[in-house]
Amino acid sequence: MPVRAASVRRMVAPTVAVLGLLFGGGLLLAVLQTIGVSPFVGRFDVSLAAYRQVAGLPGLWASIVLTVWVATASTVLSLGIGVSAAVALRRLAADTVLGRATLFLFQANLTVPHVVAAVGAVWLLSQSGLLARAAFGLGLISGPQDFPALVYDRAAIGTILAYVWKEVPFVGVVTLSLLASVGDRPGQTARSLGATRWQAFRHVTLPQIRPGLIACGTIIFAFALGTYEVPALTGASQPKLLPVLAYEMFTSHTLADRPAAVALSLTTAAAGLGMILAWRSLLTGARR
Amino acid sequence: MTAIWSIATPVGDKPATVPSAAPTKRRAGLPLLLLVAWLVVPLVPVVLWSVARGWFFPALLPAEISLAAWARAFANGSDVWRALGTSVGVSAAAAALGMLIGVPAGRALGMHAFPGKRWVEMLVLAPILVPGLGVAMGLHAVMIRLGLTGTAGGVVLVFLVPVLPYVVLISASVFATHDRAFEAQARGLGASSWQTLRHVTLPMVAPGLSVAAAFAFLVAWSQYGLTLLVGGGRVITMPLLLGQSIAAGRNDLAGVAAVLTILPGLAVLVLTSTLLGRGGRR
Amino acid sequence: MMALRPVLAAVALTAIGLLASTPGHAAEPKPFAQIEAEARGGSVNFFLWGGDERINAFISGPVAEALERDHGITVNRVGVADTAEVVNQVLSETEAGVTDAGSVDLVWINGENFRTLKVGGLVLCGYARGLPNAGLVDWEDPSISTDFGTPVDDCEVPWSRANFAFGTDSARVATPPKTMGALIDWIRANPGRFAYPAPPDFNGSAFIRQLFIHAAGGPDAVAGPFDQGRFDAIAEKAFGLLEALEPSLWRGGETYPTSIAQLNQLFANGEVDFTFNYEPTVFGANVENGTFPPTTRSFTLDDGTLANTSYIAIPANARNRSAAMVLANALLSVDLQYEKARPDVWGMATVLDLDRLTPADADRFRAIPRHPAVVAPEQLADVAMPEPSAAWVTAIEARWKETIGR
Amino acid sequence: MSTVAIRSLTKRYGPGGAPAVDGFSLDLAPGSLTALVGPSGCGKSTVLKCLAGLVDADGGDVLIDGSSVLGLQPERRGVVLMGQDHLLFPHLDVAGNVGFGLRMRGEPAGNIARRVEEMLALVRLEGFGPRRPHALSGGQAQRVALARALIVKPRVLLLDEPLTSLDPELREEMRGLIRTVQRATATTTLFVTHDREEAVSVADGVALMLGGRLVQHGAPDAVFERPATRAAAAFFGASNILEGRFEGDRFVTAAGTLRLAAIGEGSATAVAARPEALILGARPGAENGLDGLVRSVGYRGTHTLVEVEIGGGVMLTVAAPAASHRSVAVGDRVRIALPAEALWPLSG
Repeated sequence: MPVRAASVRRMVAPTVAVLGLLFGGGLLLAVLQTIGVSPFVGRFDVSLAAYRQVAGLPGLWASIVLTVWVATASTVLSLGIGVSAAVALRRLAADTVLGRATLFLFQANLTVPHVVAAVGAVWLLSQSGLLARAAFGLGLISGPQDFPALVYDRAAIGTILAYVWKEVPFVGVVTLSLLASVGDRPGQTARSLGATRWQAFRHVTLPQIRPGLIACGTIIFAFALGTYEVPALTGASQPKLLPVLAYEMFTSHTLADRPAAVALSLTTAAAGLGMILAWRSLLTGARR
Repeated sequence: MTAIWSIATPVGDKPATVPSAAPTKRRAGLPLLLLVAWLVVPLVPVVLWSVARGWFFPALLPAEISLAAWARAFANGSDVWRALGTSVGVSAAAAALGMLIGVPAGRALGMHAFPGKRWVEMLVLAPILVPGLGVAMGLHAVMIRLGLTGTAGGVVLVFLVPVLPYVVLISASVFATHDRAFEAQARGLGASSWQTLRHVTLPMVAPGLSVAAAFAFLVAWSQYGLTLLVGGGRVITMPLLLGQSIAAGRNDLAGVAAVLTILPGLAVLVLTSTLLGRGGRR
Repeated sequence: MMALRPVLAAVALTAIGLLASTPGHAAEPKPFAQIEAEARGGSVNFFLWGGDERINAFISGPVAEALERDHGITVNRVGVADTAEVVNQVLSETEAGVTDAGSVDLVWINGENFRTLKVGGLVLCGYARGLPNAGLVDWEDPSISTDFGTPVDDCEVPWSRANFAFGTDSARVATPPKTMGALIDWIRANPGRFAYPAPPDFNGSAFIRQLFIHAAGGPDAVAGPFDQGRFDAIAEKAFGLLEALEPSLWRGGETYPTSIAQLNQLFANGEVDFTFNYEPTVFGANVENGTFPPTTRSFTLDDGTLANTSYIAIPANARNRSAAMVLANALLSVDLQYEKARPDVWGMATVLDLDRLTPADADRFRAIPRHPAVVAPEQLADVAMPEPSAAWVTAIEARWKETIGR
Repeated sequence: MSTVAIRSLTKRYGPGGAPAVDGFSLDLAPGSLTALVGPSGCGKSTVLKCLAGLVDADGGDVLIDGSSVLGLQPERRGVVLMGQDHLLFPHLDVAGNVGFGLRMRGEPAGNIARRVEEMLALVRLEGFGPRRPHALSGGQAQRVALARALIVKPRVLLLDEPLTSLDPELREEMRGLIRTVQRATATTTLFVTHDREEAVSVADGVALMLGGRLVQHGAPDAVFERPATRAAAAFFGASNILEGRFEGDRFVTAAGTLRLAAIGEGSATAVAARPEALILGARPGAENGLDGLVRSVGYRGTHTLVEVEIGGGVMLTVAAPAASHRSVAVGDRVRIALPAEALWPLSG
């Protein structure tokens, strides 16, 4: 049954059209807006003022550093914990209550929107949150001020933890499926050739699931770089994460801030993409 | 329950069930117990707040349990009813539209080689790698002009940007493992191309596609920034209602909104895995 | 930063210039009966800050019901996190060429947001004083005729009065400070027990103005149009004071709460000992709904607490102008003003001049009960001090961001 | 060169399940190649997994050079398992695969490279080091897997059906290679297979496993020609079984009395004979001659299988010379001879 090129074109055309118009078009309009071109109003005063405005934002560098820190830490921690959890889960017998509970929670957690994770993080981790109350009950602290500042803090620990809470199950489920496709036998073969459990994982299993994990980490990194609601609910007043900064500028009452807000979003996205590409080539380059 | 989302990653064809890996090591128990606790604990205050009244530091449990917030949520014409309706409607519409548009592309990517395939793949992957806020900001002016801002229709339209990649990628992986020999067999036995689709192809790919649909629904259900930007405050979904309750400083109402934001997703999960379970355990 | 400012100013001027070139928007004078007839069966999108459940319930409840019953008009309440977003929306719609089908029909507004709309020619004028219920308002009262120093000029309809007040837990702080100076001393003496939300939070911004006026030596020093020289002199003192205060604030001033809701949570859980609000009835409501401890009490400062009037305005590009006018008129009615003033509904003080009401109506307002956590209206009125003009407000916020919030 | 002693090894999967391995005992001489043979599902692979440490035994013990290894982690046992799938690591090239075990031990790179070359030479794959596993043929991949297993100088090499997935000609060649390499390295080896010809042709000793137990262990010809039980006889193709009773060196059956070269144990009630040991068309008066009726004739290329009914419903199968299918037809009366040396008493 040969498939004609025309029928394949018909199959992909709607997706290409919709993504091309909405995503590609949106991106193009965004870029135009940042350089002073508004085709719908007929304004063509090309300038880089928006980018200059972004470059001059007070506290911009602190925001950039914090955003990169949050995205990197969230990605690394999610991958580390998620992969370990998946490996532990695979080693556990199939029918234990604990194994089934973890698997269920992994999947259930995937359905929880990020905004709930952010709210849960605040209620759990703030200095008067549930953990602080437990610590007080145990006599570990004498008041909220003794509890470490885990949310609304300058290192954005609460933001990172909210992301990690959301992404660990994602990594876990992906890793389980990757491990299942590799199977147990390569690891066992390595063990019988004298590799320890860790060596077998490090040198045999991990290299085989690595491409999947890189994809997984890429998604988390890009997501943590561009999401508004989690840092908006868990972040400190200063410094703000870039998506929060961009959103606030976009909706401020001076319309003149808009091109700069868009420029900030685009620069973040471009820088993120650059980091992802660099990171990927570094990881794939380090493979041998 | 099998890991129904495992299909989301186009790797291998085996489901991510927990195998009886040998030898069984109980040492994995403690870390996993901690993991389970870590997964559950943040949801504890969420549920407690929904029935709490006057819950101040250092009380570990609410001094008073009150169903006032719940009563308010389920009162006639409450914000919660409206937001639930909006969320369900907008997410279902985005998922349905996404499936209609994305599944054929998934089939093409999963089963055929064609010129420009790499470009199509890149276009599909791009929205996952590029945060949507900038794109939505770019679209904003056009959408205002078309009268789409502040409308559910406009929100559904921009939701296609995050939804389509998942639909296309998941259905591509479904079709990639689908053996076309079965279709050839059916055609050889006298089935028309429509009959083949109806009686052979669809039943075989249905479980995978239902996962794609569930994923699409959940991706749309979780959106926040895009809804805020394009909905302009007039399209209030459950996540936004939760954000508003937090901004109003009403933790009890926020607790109710949070619980109601989680439940439909769980329902979709259970529904999907039950459906998949019925069609033979994967 | 220095090089940026002229660029910014130029961009802002270009944008505003473009918009201002559109001719002024005066409503055609029409008999109200005709407006009512046009509006019947229509709908109106009412945009207002959505951060208070009582406000949301009041609009979606009594207001919407009255409009539906009396005029067949559907009220769509649109809650926003910050009124600046509404201004932004009107601006961007107008820029995109939407001049008579805009999505905002009516907006709760005052201060710099109103000024932005008015300077841009984006607000409908010339109808407010002609509304049937406008006769119940004293339009000559300066606290009504100017909105943060911007003349109202028949471009918005007064709706509510608000007074800034502080709140504390009487179980923790038995005798709260009586003056701004005393409050500052208390903060120094009790490090870590005070916080204020970072601007652009509305209440946080008001607290900074409260302190700015204290540093200036009183409201008179910031009265009148904006003056850069005067501003710089006061700012040095005021922000020097705020900077010196930082180590004594919550978390040593390292970060600030990002919203009044966050400050309220800190207060409720005993992380800080004070909160404040531009709507003192919030203290009563929050005790009732369990957010604040029952021993919460609000108080004013003898050397003055800020007061303002807030308005409702119709953007020039509104689609449903007639329905918006009918709604504006209804919001000014004795019934809905009384409803709004009841503490179990919202508890927002009326803008009506009680002398212009029938004695029976006036008595209804006087007889409104007060929650023990809420400071008495007379007391609020006694110490009320006017807001500086919008340009001052903007400058104070901007300076805070440059010096403290970075 | 290590000795292996498996003592009453027991393993059941799941509580209450039937044991897969049931009190299995076996001794391997140092440097020997022992074939563990049996039908699929008899528990052979489980024995290997217990030895390699991939499953935990429920009972019994495994001693290598006299000390128990059951408590040791897999990598500490010196036991390498090589399976039917070569399981070469796809992310490593051939040299990386072969050198894997040495790298895990942290041997110096130069040392590893030298040893890898030696091992590749041993399996006749000189110069294959930089190739990727997916670029190898099935036989080449198996040879790499063998090199990878032997480079770590295991105390015991376990081969689990290593040749099953290969073509018949290749299988023959690989068998020879395994034998050569095993001899060259003198590695004590346990070779699991379900193919009886493979077992007897490759091994020093053959162990037959049925239903989780060891049934017979001995030299290949001994096991092949002198099965211990009916089941063993059936497995090794000694398909002619005659029931009767012993009277000294005489065995009395319904079809007649036969003389045996061996003497049956007291309780034995049957003898077995391989089809190829029987003689079709025996002269009258030849020893142990029986008359019968030809029931079927099947041409097999190298020989012709003739089924003869000798009365009382008893059937004997004779592997006759190939040409016989032209001279014998169904319904013919024939006489067959059962040489005394070909008859072997069964004990159970």
